[in-house]
Amino acid sequence: MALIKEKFKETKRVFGEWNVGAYRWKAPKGYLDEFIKALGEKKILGTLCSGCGRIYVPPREFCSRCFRKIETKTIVSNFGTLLAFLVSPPLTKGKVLIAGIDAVESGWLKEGEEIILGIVNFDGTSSKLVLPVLNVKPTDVFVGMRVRAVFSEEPKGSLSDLIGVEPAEQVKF
Amino acid sequence: MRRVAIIGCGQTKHGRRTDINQAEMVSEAVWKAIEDAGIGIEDVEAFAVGNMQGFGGIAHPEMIFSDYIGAFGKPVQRVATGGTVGGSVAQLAYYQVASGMFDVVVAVAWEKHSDSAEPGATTGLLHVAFANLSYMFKKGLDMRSFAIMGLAGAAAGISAYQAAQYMAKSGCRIDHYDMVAAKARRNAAKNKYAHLKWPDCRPEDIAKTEMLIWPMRFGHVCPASDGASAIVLASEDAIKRLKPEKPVAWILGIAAYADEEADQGESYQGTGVLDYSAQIGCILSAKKAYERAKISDPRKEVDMAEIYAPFPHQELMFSEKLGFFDEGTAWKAVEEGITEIDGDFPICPSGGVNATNAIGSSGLQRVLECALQIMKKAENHQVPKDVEVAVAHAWGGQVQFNTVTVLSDKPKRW
Amino acid sequence: MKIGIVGFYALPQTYDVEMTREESVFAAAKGALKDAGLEREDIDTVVSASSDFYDGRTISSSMLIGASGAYLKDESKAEEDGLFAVLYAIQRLRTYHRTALVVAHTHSWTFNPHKVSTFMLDPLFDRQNELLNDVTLAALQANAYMHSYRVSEEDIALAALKNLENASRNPLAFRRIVGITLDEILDSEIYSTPIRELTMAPCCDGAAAVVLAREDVIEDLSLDAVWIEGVGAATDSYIRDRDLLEMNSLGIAAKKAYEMSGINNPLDEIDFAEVNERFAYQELMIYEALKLCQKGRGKYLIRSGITERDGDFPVNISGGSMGGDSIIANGLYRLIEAAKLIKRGFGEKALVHSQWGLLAQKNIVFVLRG
Amino acid sequence: MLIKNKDMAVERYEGFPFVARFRWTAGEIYEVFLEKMKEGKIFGARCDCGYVVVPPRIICPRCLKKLDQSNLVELPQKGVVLSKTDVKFKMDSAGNFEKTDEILVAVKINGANSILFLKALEPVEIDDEVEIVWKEEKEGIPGDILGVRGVKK
Repeated sequence: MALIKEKFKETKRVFGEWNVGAYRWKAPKGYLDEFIKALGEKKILGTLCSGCGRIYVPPREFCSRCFRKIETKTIVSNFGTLLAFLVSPPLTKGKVLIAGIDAVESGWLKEGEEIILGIVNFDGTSSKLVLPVLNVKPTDVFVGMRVRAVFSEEPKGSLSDLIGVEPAEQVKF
Repeated sequence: MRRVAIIGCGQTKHGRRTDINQAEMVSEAVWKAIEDAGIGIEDVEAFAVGNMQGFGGIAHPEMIFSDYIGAFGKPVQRVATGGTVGGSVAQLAYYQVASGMFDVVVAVAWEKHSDSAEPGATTGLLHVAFANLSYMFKKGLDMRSFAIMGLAGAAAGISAYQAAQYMAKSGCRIDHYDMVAAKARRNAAKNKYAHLKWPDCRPEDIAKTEMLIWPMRFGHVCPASDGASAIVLASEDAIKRLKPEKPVAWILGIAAYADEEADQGESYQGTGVLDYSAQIGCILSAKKAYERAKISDPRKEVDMAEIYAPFPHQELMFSEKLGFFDEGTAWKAVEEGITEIDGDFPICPSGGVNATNAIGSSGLQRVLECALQIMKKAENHQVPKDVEVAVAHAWGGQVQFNTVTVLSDKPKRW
Repeated sequence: MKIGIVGFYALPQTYDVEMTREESVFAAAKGALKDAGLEREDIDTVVSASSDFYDGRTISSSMLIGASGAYLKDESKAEEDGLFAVLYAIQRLRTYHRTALVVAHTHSWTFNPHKVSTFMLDPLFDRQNELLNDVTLAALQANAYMHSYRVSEEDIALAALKNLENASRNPLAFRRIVGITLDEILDSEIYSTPIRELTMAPCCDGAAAVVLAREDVIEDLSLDAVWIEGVGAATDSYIRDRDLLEMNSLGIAAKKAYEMSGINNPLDEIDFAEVNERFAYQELMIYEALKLCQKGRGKYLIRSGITERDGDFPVNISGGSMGGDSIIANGLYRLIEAAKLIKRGFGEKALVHSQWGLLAQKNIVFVLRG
Repeated sequence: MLIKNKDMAVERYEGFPFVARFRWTAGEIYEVFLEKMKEGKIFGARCDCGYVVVPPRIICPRCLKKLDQSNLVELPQKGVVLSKTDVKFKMDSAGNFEKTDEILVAVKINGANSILFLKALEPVEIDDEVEIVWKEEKEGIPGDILGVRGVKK
């Protein structure tokens, strides 16, 4: 017996919309610009809460734990640990649709590419970032792996200047 | 603080309901609950409602169908907490009665995903991060990075990271996720209201489905269902007045602690949550709910649980945070069949959220299903063992909200 | 078991405020705690109020847990006017909790709230009519009311004038026009007859918070409190199946609040009121639904000056919604203005009202005592 | 009190272009209403308590009894203006006000209890008798009703 697909009478529909793109918002001035400028200099910027010493990356304006505003900005290590990872199957056309556009056909993702998404905690920070794990085969990736940030050689002043992480020297014993 | 019990349950058939509109769907659940409670609409003094309005594209829909559910002249209070909304609505209704403000209230929560033109729950979930994404594009996020982010999918995304982190910590294998998904499909086949039914689904059937992004298969993903769940809550003296003889499900204790958003802060700020599967909110909610319900050893004193697990790893992860299994060992219980419908500790005998997910309804449905088991009204998916204490859990927000509700067949346990 | 307001803080209402959503909510929550002389750890439960369609974010509270002080607290979020969050906080205080923080906000700059009102229409029929929104619906109700009870545009403009004059003295108000005249109001731009720019509330950015506590905590910590004597809330039918001339749910809500606080004749036993009149004509109908006067005679209450700031029953000394409508936070601005006036000894008992939904489909009424 | 320091300004940003589309399910009884509109007819539902709700629905607004297709009744094309307003501003999909000069009325169709909010195609006054004006090619959608116009006495 397979999955049972129950059908219901298809009645008429009335159409409408919600212009979500017409909304606008506000961000703390300078927070992300300084983060991106640091990426251009191959550095990672975070904010340090003077109450509990936690460092948030990307920079955060309020520490929920101390219920206070965070005043200090600090550069953190480019090295970190892989907390966990996900591996995509070899990518083919029709597999990844982004807003209706085929990500492989449009060249954003390469045919047959296996992307590893790593959950990375940079040393000394209380945050994690989800970044591609580069220059390693999926079979060689493991939880707890030491990794190092990989920056773009020609930074364009964008979030994508932090390309991902790659394996750092592992303990050999 | 007065004692409160569920005296009536009503829900619609969950599925792609292209035959009824949102007002009809919600009123069907409400009237079924009132009928099941054996009372009249005039006995109902207030309503607790909630859904994720962005999914169905209607703002405050309960205002449009206030007459469909007999709300004229009565207070209608609305809460909205993401995927947890059903659990939050049930807890609002509990507070409405326990505070002594009302004697009889109806709690209803629902979702109509098929009214959105985008597939499944994309609109609502995309819209959680839409503002952040807009900002990231403004800050030069290129399409390759955006495509990579989208690999895991809007909903599955964060849950896929969570599945990977739980696996990294507990040492379980992807086959255990297949076992939980198969159990959900099998149990759902016994539940006439459930959506995805696969009578004798085996883990191997799930293992054959396409790998979306390791460790998440297509067979692990929950459906986007249309559906509504409603329960009638009454105070102890109202129960004496209205229905002294029929079985009821007493609510012994509830709690809902919130953690910091686990993925991204506002405008792509960082957050202090290192591990999506840590779920501190669930641990605190369980501890406080058990304290209020006078339960000291959940594994011994609780008989079954309905856990909010749109994805199989979440049933394992949350059953540990709720104190039913030691940290990182829930997958062993699945192997031994402990959590089967006829096992020692049944989890999600209804098929759970993995088989049926109308996001607004799911949280309330967990409380409703526990009540059905306690009142022995779960028909084909009634668990064989005697259920005296059941725990209903709901989860949502940006992987950060948890509601825990402890129900029992007796007003108090001490 | 009585509940008291022990602290409050409201940000000045503005438009396109130079603060992020998080900064506004943080300032309101922090301010209310400071006013109460309490710290975050003294708070047992937090109930926030926001709405996904106004904030442009699904699960609009998920990224405000830190700013609202709700981190690792037993909390929830009401998705309607902040006074409904206060009602929910009271229900929580009468069950498990001893102290509660309620914080509400809306930044109208994010998206035109009048457009959000069209999302509340029945999508199968009413939403297909591009002329229908909260302003044009109010215009239809105003014309029906004026026609049935021979109320003139001037009667309505006088109600707006009273509130606009009061607003010009209120540092927290958004629209403060010093020396506003009746003619200025009667000549202001028409949105939909008879609704004009100066006879409808201007949407604005706002954030406000209150701290509530049980009477035993108030005594133990000897806190200064404004007491909540009674509360009533009710819902009306949807706009298509309603009598346009009646504010049914307000009448029912007021009756409940009066019964709970032992009030038989509101005009005599209550000293002043803060009401949410989204449209100036509604203030007249609100008087009638609150049983301050007979049906259709609201205009006489206005013309007699009884509800002026120096009258026997001042209404909206703060300027009310004519001074600014911060949507979800509107109710808390009304509550806080009333609490401030009581603490200044302006009056012993106050009535606070707010509304929600098309044509004030939902109403909530509080009775406060010093 | 926490005063925001003056230099702490904010950065404003807009949403990238995305319009969420919806296709609300009509349900069986409303589907009949739409099909009858295609034939230029207005249908309501009459409850045993006497309340006639339009458009028709499954619960009576007054006595909350269940209604179904057996309660459907065709309504006359005429009604009375309960209220009217000259609309000077409406809004586009993004919520920007745009000037207009149209008339909106609240109409009670003869024999019905519910109010319908429709456009008036010519100036009318409260208590005037009006009649429905239909589009030429009707598609079974609410837009088939162009509005109302005064009934010549």
